[in-house]
Amino acid sequence: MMFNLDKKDFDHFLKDLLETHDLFAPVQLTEGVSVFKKIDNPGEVSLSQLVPQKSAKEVFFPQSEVMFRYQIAGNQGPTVSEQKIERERILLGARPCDIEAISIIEKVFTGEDYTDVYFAEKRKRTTIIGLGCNHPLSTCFCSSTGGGPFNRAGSDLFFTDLGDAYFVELLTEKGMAFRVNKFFKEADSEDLGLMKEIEDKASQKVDRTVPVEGIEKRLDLMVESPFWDRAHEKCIGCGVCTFLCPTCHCFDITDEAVNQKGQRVRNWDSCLFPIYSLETSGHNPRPTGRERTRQRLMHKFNYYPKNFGRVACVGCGRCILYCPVQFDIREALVYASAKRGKGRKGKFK
Amino acid sequence: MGSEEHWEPKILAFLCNWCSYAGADLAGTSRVQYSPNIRVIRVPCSGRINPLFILKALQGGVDGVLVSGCHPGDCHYLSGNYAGRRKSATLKRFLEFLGIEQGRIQFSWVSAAEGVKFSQVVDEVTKDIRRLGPLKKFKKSSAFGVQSSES
Amino acid sequence: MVQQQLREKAKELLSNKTVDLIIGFGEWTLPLRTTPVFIRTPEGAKSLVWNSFCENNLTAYLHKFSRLKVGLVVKGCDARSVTALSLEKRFPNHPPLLIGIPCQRLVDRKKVKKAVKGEILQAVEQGDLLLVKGENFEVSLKREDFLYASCRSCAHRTPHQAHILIGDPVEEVSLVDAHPEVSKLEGMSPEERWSFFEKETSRCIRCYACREACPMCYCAECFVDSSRPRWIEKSLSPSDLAFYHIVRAFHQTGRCSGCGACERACPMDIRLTFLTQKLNQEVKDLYGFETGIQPEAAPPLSTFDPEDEQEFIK
Amino acid sequence: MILKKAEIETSDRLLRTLELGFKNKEDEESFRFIPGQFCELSILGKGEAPFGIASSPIEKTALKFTINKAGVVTTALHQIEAGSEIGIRGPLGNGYPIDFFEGKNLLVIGGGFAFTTLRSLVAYYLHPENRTKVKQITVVYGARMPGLLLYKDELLEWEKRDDIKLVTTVDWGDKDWKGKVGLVPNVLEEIAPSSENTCAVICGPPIMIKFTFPKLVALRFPNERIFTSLEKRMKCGIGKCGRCNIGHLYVCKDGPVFSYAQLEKLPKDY
Repeated sequence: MMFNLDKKDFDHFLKDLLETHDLFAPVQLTEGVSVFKKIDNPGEVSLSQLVPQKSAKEVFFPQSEVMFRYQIAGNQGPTVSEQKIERERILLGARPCDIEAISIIEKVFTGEDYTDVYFAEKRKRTTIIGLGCNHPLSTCFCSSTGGGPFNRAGSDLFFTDLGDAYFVELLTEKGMAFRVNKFFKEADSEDLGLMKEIEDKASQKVDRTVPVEGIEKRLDLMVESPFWDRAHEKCIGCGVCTFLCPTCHCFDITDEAVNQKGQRVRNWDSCLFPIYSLETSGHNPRPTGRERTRQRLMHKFNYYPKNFGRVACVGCGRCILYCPVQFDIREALVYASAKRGKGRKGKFK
Repeated sequence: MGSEEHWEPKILAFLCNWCSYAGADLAGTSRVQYSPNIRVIRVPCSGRINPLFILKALQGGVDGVLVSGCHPGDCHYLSGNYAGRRKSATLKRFLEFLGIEQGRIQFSWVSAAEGVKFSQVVDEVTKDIRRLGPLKKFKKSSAFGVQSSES
Repeated sequence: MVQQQLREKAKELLSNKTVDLIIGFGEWTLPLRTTPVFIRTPEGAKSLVWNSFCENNLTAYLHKFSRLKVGLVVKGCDARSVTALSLEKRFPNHPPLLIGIPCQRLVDRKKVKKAVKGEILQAVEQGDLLLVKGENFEVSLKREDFLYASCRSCAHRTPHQAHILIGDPVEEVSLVDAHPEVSKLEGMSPEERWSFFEKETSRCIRCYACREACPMCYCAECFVDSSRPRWIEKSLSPSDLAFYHIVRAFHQTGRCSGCGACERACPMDIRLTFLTQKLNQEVKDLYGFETGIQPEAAPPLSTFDPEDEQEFIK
Repeated sequence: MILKKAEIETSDRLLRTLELGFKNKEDEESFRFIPGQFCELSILGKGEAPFGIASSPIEKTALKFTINKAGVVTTALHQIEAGSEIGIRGPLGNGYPIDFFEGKNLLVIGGGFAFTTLRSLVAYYLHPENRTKVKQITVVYGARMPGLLLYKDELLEWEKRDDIKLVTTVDWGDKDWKGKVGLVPNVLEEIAPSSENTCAVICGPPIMIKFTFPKLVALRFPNERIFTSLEKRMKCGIGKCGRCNIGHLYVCKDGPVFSYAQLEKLPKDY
């Protein structure tokens, strides 16, 4: 089902949503820096930055999340309270790459044997409104990883920016709940044509040549490759790429307590931090940048594919854009391929 | 702690074992009265103060910090208080630059013989901090401290 | 010119095995940027570049390559970091060979990005101008308007400590008297200063890029990672974020060369150099010390003078 | 769970065995595990950490864990008193492949305080009900010093039995020490157990595991019949939080017990 939402009505549309839902959308913190956050009024929403620093994973898997709180009173055992999600949620303005990434994390968090209730509950209660990318960046390579700037997979509703209006598609049952909305007008063929035109143009722009296909097999042969001795050299071991990555999902669990009150919190963690795998005995199974860089890349392109049948990278380009030393994941992939005589000729800096 | 109305400043005092702690002892044995707002932690030397101690105290809920050691030249370890003095000077200036009010962190030299000076220092510091009111900046907002980053 | 000389020198040093490895800057995939390169062969030297985008402080890599004889490409600030590290006895075996280049002050890529609409695909320097191209635009900007704040307040751009100096020394002046944000903050009330600081640090995501990019952050265990004692928690409470940034900066007292690598590394665009610049200023006021200028002077917090200022002590 | 009893095991006072009882009867009845599995024990305010179950499934009275005092949680577990409450999640992990062991000889190789789950395994097979499930049991157990050997009373009992061969070794003996002196891999080489129809199970510090593998291979143990229980830094215990993976496998969920055949194909991230 297709509609047209006039941009003049956009704020009112959001305002109505806020009545009934918790709304999450990109918010600009300062010029050039935005993140996904819960918003209180429509004016906060800022869709101008194509890839906000923090991805939409934060809506389902916040960087800091209280798992439960407790209080000990007298001799009684602790009373433990968990946080409940009160209202239905909407994620607005997430790009196809981020939405794809949510399904990647979902596979881990709702596995066959154990379900992560914190993630699963939020996922279940969230309607996703995707937004197509009219102007993909030169660092975008979603089309190489199986997605695209207008990939609708995972979106319940999908918006395309037509200039003065949004072209609205209802894609799933959750999305169909919006078919009666006073701000949605029937889309005409002109809208549809324009949308197609924008989609085609954007799709042509995205880099399709990053050699992702077959990478799992190639990396199988590269576990002890000298490539890793070089690849990690310039990595300074910060957590930018992993924290900003929409598919990275490692976390740490710690207790925070003051006297009789406390909470168990989980925080994002990064495989590039030495302390991540450091054992209490002092033994570190991944002692240097070599093993840690290998872990990061192998997890995305070898380990995850082995377990779930696709690469854990959606080509959003955040790790390229924000890396302090320009570690370029695309070039790492090119290098890994070129050595076996396929793809672009690679050299790795 | 108590409510805002009945607020009493809570001050953490790091006292060097050899001079200021003995000075505080003397104040006590001489029955010199001073404000009951300080909680004392005895340290080997004022040079032992790690800036983290002061920050942790402020974050954890005190309204002010006093660091007191031996007079210049009297350090049990010869130069601990000199080294500490540089750390103190830079930290104090830095925190004030960031907006922690002047007077929240104070320093004094109190010898083992200066029980009266100790009581005066404590009274002055308490008065200053009472005037500044409860520390709101930097303090963890509740025992829980953390909010979920999503909201 | 400088770039050509640099390549030749690097080639020579690698050919005659004076060094095992040269760490310098190279072109890579993004405009307005360079990337650290690690060169081991004389042929590799031709990938070295020198321009206003050589923003990393490569000194940070010396900890990683302590077993090799390293030739390091340094700007004035980077060389001063090396001096500061030498004072802390970080190079007992192989002190690095410094290939110094007097710095023309660097271009702030974030500032350039904000000045144009649309994605920048190409940027080249031409004299005092910066030619910036995107899909639908092409503009030339005045280089001087887009310099890093830390570079504008830098007076020591020539790496005098370098073993090899490429290019001519430049004059020892800064463009502004003090770091612009330090001056701005000094005019504010304590409340305004704290809220500025807290607003900046509230964006922190604790990726520790600022720490890792800094050559002076080499502690085996950073205080944030210590579990006993646990100084701060690992989550994003505003108080803990402020705590981290106070301590990270304060630990640089008398050690920071003012290179600005911390601020550039930050993905969340947090203003960080005003903190360390303020500390540098204090150390200069109080103890007449500037990092990396006097190669023999002890770091100010590792020494004392009985006559040090103590008016603040009761 | 409730701490029923706690005992210090070793002369350095760093190992303490906790005996835990369930608070609810239903939990006690539904808690089923096999040797080699582990649980996450938690103390509110301190955190959670994984520990191998040291008791065996046939000991119905209590769950046992032997805790090495090293970090925040373990220190807290050393300090708590009988009657205190402890949080528990488990059993987690795959445990030892007891079906695969059926009808074979068992060579158990342990080092230091990692002996806990091996103790669970041996105690399981020494129980009259299960003794016929495997044939010969040989145990090689090493520690740095005699005082650091765990479960000394039980070791004495095992020595008396004739259906189990026990070899103990220490790095530094004392005047009363009657066992062997030397590192576990070397002792293993010396006693050269037969690999015929035998499964080897190793648990110990990473360095010991690393040096024991080649010795077993030299003794003609096929890789498929060498098993080890690995330890890694863990948080969630259920394959979500990352960090404990070795290649595409998670030590918490797909392990902690792996065959050498499996490990050989994976990066040496352990």
